[in-house]
Amino acid sequence: MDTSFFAAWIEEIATAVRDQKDHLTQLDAAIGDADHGANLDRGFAAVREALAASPPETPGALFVLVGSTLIRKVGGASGPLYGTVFRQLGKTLGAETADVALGDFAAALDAALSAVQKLGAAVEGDKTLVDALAPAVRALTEGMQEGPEEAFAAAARAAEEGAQATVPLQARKGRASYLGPRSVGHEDPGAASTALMFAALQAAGGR
Amino acid sequence: MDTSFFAAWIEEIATAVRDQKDHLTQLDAAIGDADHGANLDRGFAAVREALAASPPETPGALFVLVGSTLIRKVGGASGPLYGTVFRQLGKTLGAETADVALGDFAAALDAALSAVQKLGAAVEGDKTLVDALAPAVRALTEGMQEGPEEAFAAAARAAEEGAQATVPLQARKGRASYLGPRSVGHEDPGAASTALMFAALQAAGGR
Amino acid sequence: MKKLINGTDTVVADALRGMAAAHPGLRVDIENRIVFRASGPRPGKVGLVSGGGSGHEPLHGGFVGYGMLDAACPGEVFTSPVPDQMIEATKGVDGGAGVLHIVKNYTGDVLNFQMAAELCEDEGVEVTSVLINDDVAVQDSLYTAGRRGTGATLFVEKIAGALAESGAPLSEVAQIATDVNARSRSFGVALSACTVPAAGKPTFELNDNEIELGIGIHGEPGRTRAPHAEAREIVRIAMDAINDDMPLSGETLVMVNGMGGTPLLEQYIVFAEVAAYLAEKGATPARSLVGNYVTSLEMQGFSVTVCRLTDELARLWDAPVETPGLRWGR
Amino acid sequence: MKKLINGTDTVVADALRGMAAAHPGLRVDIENRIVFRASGPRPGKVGLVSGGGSGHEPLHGGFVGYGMLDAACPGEVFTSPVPDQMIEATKGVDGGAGVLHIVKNYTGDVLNFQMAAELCEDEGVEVTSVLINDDVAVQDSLYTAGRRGTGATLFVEKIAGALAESGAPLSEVAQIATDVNARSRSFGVALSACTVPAAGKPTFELNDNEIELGIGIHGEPGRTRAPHAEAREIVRIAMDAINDDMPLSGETLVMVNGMGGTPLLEQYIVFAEVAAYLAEKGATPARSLVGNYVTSLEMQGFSVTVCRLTDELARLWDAPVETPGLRWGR
Ligand SMILES: Nc1ncnc2c1ncn2[C@@H]1O[C@H](COP(=O)(O)OP(=O)(O)O)[C@@H](O)[C@H]1O
Ligand SMILES: Nc1ncnc2c1ncn2[C@@H]1O[C@H](COP(=O)(O)OP(=O)(O)O)[C@@H](O)[C@H]1O
Ligand SMILES: [Mg+2]
Ligand SMILES: [Mg+2]
Ligand SMILES: [Mg+2]
Ligand SMILES: [Mg+2]
Repeated sequence: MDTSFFAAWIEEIATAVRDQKDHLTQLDAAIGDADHGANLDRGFAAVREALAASPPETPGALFVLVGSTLIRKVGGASGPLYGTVFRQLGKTLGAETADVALGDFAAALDAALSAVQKLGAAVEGDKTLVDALAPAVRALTEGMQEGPEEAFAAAARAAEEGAQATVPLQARKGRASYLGPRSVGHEDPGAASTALMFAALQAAGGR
Repeated sequence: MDTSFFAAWIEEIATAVRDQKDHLTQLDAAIGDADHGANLDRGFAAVREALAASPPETPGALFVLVGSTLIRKVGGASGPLYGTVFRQLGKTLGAETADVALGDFAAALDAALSAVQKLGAAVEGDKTLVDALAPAVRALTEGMQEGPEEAFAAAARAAEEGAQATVPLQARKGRASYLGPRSVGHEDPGAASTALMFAALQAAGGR
Repeated sequence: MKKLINGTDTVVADALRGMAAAHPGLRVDIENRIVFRASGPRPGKVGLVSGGGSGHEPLHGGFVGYGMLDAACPGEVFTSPVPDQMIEATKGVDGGAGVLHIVKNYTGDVLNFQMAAELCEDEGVEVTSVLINDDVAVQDSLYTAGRRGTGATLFVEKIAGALAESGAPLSEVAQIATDVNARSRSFGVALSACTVPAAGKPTFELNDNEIELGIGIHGEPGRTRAPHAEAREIVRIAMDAINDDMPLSGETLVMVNGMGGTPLLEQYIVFAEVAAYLAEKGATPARSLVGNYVTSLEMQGFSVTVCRLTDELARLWDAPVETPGLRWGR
Repeated sequence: MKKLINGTDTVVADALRGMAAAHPGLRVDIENRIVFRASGPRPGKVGLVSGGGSGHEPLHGGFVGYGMLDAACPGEVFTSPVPDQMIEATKGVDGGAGVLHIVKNYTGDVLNFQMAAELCEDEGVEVTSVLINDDVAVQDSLYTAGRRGTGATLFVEKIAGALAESGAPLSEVAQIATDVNARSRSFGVALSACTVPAAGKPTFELNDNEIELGIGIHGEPGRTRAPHAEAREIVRIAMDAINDDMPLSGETLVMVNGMGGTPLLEQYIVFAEVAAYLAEKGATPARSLVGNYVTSLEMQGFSVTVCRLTDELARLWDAPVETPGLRWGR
C-alpha cells in the first residue's frame, strides 16, 4: 500500500467526518460537551489543507503530518489522542518506506494503539475510542492472511461492534466519566469516530 | 354613606384585585412590564392591614389612609396615581363628615380625577386609567338623581366601557407609549383596574 | 418559571441579604430597602441617590460606594420604589450640601421621586433631580412618556459621583449629570424575553428566528420585531439609530451591556462590531465597558450606550471608584 | 439557536477582536489566539499562563493583567486550546524565571498542556504545571478522569498571580497554587442547558420542574437530576457536598458564580443562603465574589466555590489586581 492509498484513506475519513459531524457532536452532547464532530471536522479540514500544501512522499511522512496537524488544530481530548495515533503510525512505518506491507501496517496500528493508551491511560471497557481501536487492530491482524480487503472489512466490523459495545458501559475516562452511571446507555463519541475511520479504510481498500 | 360602607367598598376592591391579579399582570405583560396586578395586590393587602390596625372614623380619614398607604407601598406609576385618587377623595370629603351624600361623593370623585390628571398629565384617549375613571365619574354624576344603586351601576358600566375602549387606542402616556403603534389592540391595565374598582363600588352598593 | 429564589414575595429582601453579606463596604437596610455606603455621609459632600425597580442588577445597589452613589433604593422587580425609601435614603446621605436624585425617565420613577423630593424639601434637605432619558428607541414627543432612561444612568452615576467626591456644589454636580445625559444615547435589542417572578411567565414570546429591536430594560417588547441576523447587522441597526440621533465623532465612552442572559463571549463580539462602526464614523471608543451592568433579569440581548466625551468627562470617568459593580483606582 | 454571532466559525476570533478593542491593557494576538498583557514580560517575574475552551468568559482572557495571568490561550468553545498556542504564550511571557501553567483537570486540557510543556522545556523554558481539580461533584477515583477544575481556577490565578508579582520563584508560586487548589472545593447546579454554537442545539433538555446537580462548566449534564426547589434547599445540597468533602470552618473565600444566564439578583439570593450555611458551620465569608466569573455560555445556574483562607492567602487575595474581570487596588 503506497502513499496515495493512504492519502485516499485520509480523504475518506475527512469526508465521513464532514458527513457525520452533527451525529458525532450529538453523541458528545449526550455524555460530553457537544464538540466532538466539530473538533474532528476542524482537524481533518486542516489535514486536507496540509496534505494539499505539501504532499508527503511516503506513508510514514503522510501519517506524521496528519498526526501533527491534528495535534496542532483540534485541541480537546481527541486532538492529542488521534494526533498520537497517526503520528505513531507514521513513526513506526518510518519516513523511508514507500510501500507498506499489510503486516507492517497492522504492527504500526498496534504501536499506535499502545501509544494512545500510554497517553490517555485508558484500557478497554473504559468507554473510550480504545474500545473501537483495540478490537479493530486485533481483527485486522487476525484477518491479515486473507488479504487487505478482508482484513479491512474485519477491522471495520470489529470497530463498529466495539463502538456499539460502549453503549451499556459506564465511562471511566474522559468527560463522560463525570456522569457516573448516567453515562450508561450512550455510545461513546470517540469510539464512534474510530469506527468511522475503519469504515473509511474499508472503503479506501475496496476501490 | 358612612365609613363602614366605604370600608366595604375598599374590601371589595381588595378582593377583586386579589382575584384579578394575574389577569391585570398579563394585561401589563402585553404592553408594559408585567407588574400591575402584583403592584395593586401588594398595595391593597397593605391597605387592609392599615385599616385593620387603626380603623378610621370618617370616610375622609379612610380614603386618606387608603391613598397614603398605596403611595407608601405600591411604587410604579399606579402607586402615586391611585394613591392620589384616594387621597384627594379623602381630602375633598374632609376628615369631619361622618355621612357622605351621593352628590358630595360625586364631587369628590371629580376632584380626584382632576388631581390624577394634574399629576400624570394624561387626558382621555391617552390609553390610561383616566379613560375608565373620567367616564365613570361622569356617569355617576349624571345618574345621581336615580339613587346610589343606579348611579353606581352606571359608573361601573361606564368604567368598563371606557376600559374596553382603550383597546384600539395607541398609548400616549405610561410605559405602553414606548410601544408606539404596537400598543394598539390591547386593553390598558390601569383602565382595567379602574373598571374593577367601580364594579366593586356597585357590588358594595348592592349589599 | 425556573428561578433561584425562595419565593416570589421575598426576592428583593433575600437579594438584599446577599448584598449585605457580600459587601462589607455597604450598609444594607433590608427593612427599609436602602443600600447605603457603610461609611455614611461625608460632611460637605453632595449626596447622590438613585433607585428604581429591581431586576437591573448591578444597577443601582451595585453602584453605591466611593466615587459613585451614596444610596440606592431598590423597588420590587421592575417596579419603581416608593417615596418613603427615597426620603429615608435622602436624609441618610445628606452631608449638608444637598442631594442629587438620579431618576430614570419612567412615569413611576418620576412620580415617586417627585413626591419624595417635595417631602424632603419640606424637611429642609435641598434636593435637585436629574432625569435620565437616553433611549433613542422611543420618540421623545408629546405622544409618548418621553425617552426611557437606560445605560446612560451608569455614566451619570459614575461621572457625577466623581465630581461630588471632589467637593463640588450641588448645582455643578446636577449640571454635569445633565450634560452626561444630554451627550449619551442608547439602543437595546432582545433575543428573548424575561420572566418577572411575580408574573410567572415571560412578558412576550419570540420565535426562534425573531428579535425585538428598541427594547427598554423592563422586559417589555420593543418598537419592532425583526428577523434574527448576524451580530454585525444587528449592531448596525442599533448604531444607526444612535448615530441618526446624535452624529458620532471623536472620543466616546461606550458600553456594550448584557441584558442578563447573554454570554460575555457574545458581548465581546458585539463590542467588536460597535468598535468597527465607530471607526467608520471617525469616532473611537476611548473608554469602554463590556459586561452586565443594566440588566433585565435573564433576558438575552444587549444594549449599547455611547457618550461623547470631553476632556473633563474622561477625567471624571477615570477617577477612582469603589463599588461592587465598578471599581478602579483604589 | 439564537446568538449574537456572525457565524459559528468565527465566534472566538470575533470575540477576541472585541477584547482587543475594549482593553488597551491587553495585547491580543488574534491570529494565534493568545491574550497577553500589553506590558510584556517582566524580567525576573514568574510568568503565569492558563487557557481552556472558550465559553467560560471572563475566564481566562479576562484575568490577564497585573497581579493575575500573563497570558491566556482560548480554545474553541468548550474545547481545550492546542499546544501551539500554549508554547507561543509560554515563550511570550517568560521573563527568565520560568512559567507556571495553570491547567484545569480535563483530559483535553491536561494532554495539550502536557505536550506544550514538554516542547517548552526542549526549548529551554522552565515550566511547572499545576492541576486544578476542585469539583466535588466528581468522585476522584480510578473510575473517573478525576475531579474537574472549575471555580478554584480563579482563586489560584489571583493568589498565585499576586505572589508572582512580588518576585517569588517558580517553586513557591507553584506551591501556593497547589495549596489554594487543595484548600478549595466547588459544586455547580444548572437550571437550563446551554448551546454550543457549532452544535446548534442545547446539550441537554430539562423539564420545567427539574434541575441538574453537580454540573461542570461545559454544558454537560450533572451527576443527578432533581426536582427544582427553593434557592435555600438547592444551596444546602451544594454546600453539604462541599462540607462533606472539606469540613468548613474559620475564614473562607467564597465565590457564588453565575453560569452566564442567571441574573445577579438571583446570585445574591444564593449568596445569602451560602452565607447563612457558613454561619451554621461556624465559618465566615471573609472575602467574597458574586457574579459571572467562570461561565458556561448562557446556562442558567450557579456554582459555589469555597477556599479555606490562611492569613497569607487573604493577604495575597487582597493584593492589587488589574484585569478586565477582576480589579482592585489600582
Ligand atoms: N483518556 C482517554 N483515552 C482515550 N480516549 C479518550 C480519553 N479521554 C477521552 N477520550 C475520547 O475522546 C472522546 C471525546 O473527544 P472530544 O469530544 O473531541 O474531546 P473533549 O472530551 O475534550 O471535548 C471521547 O468520546 C473518548 O472516546
Ligand atoms: N401618566 C399617566 N396618567 C395616568 N395613568 C397612567 C399614567 N401612566 C401610567 N398610567 C397607568 O398606570 C398603569 C400601569 O401601572 P403599573 O403597571 O402598576 O405601573 P408601571 O407602569 O410603573 O409598571 C397603566 O396601565 C396606566 O393606566
Ligand atoms: Mg467533547
Ligand atoms: Mg407595570
Ligand atoms: Mg413597573
Ligand atoms: Mg471539548
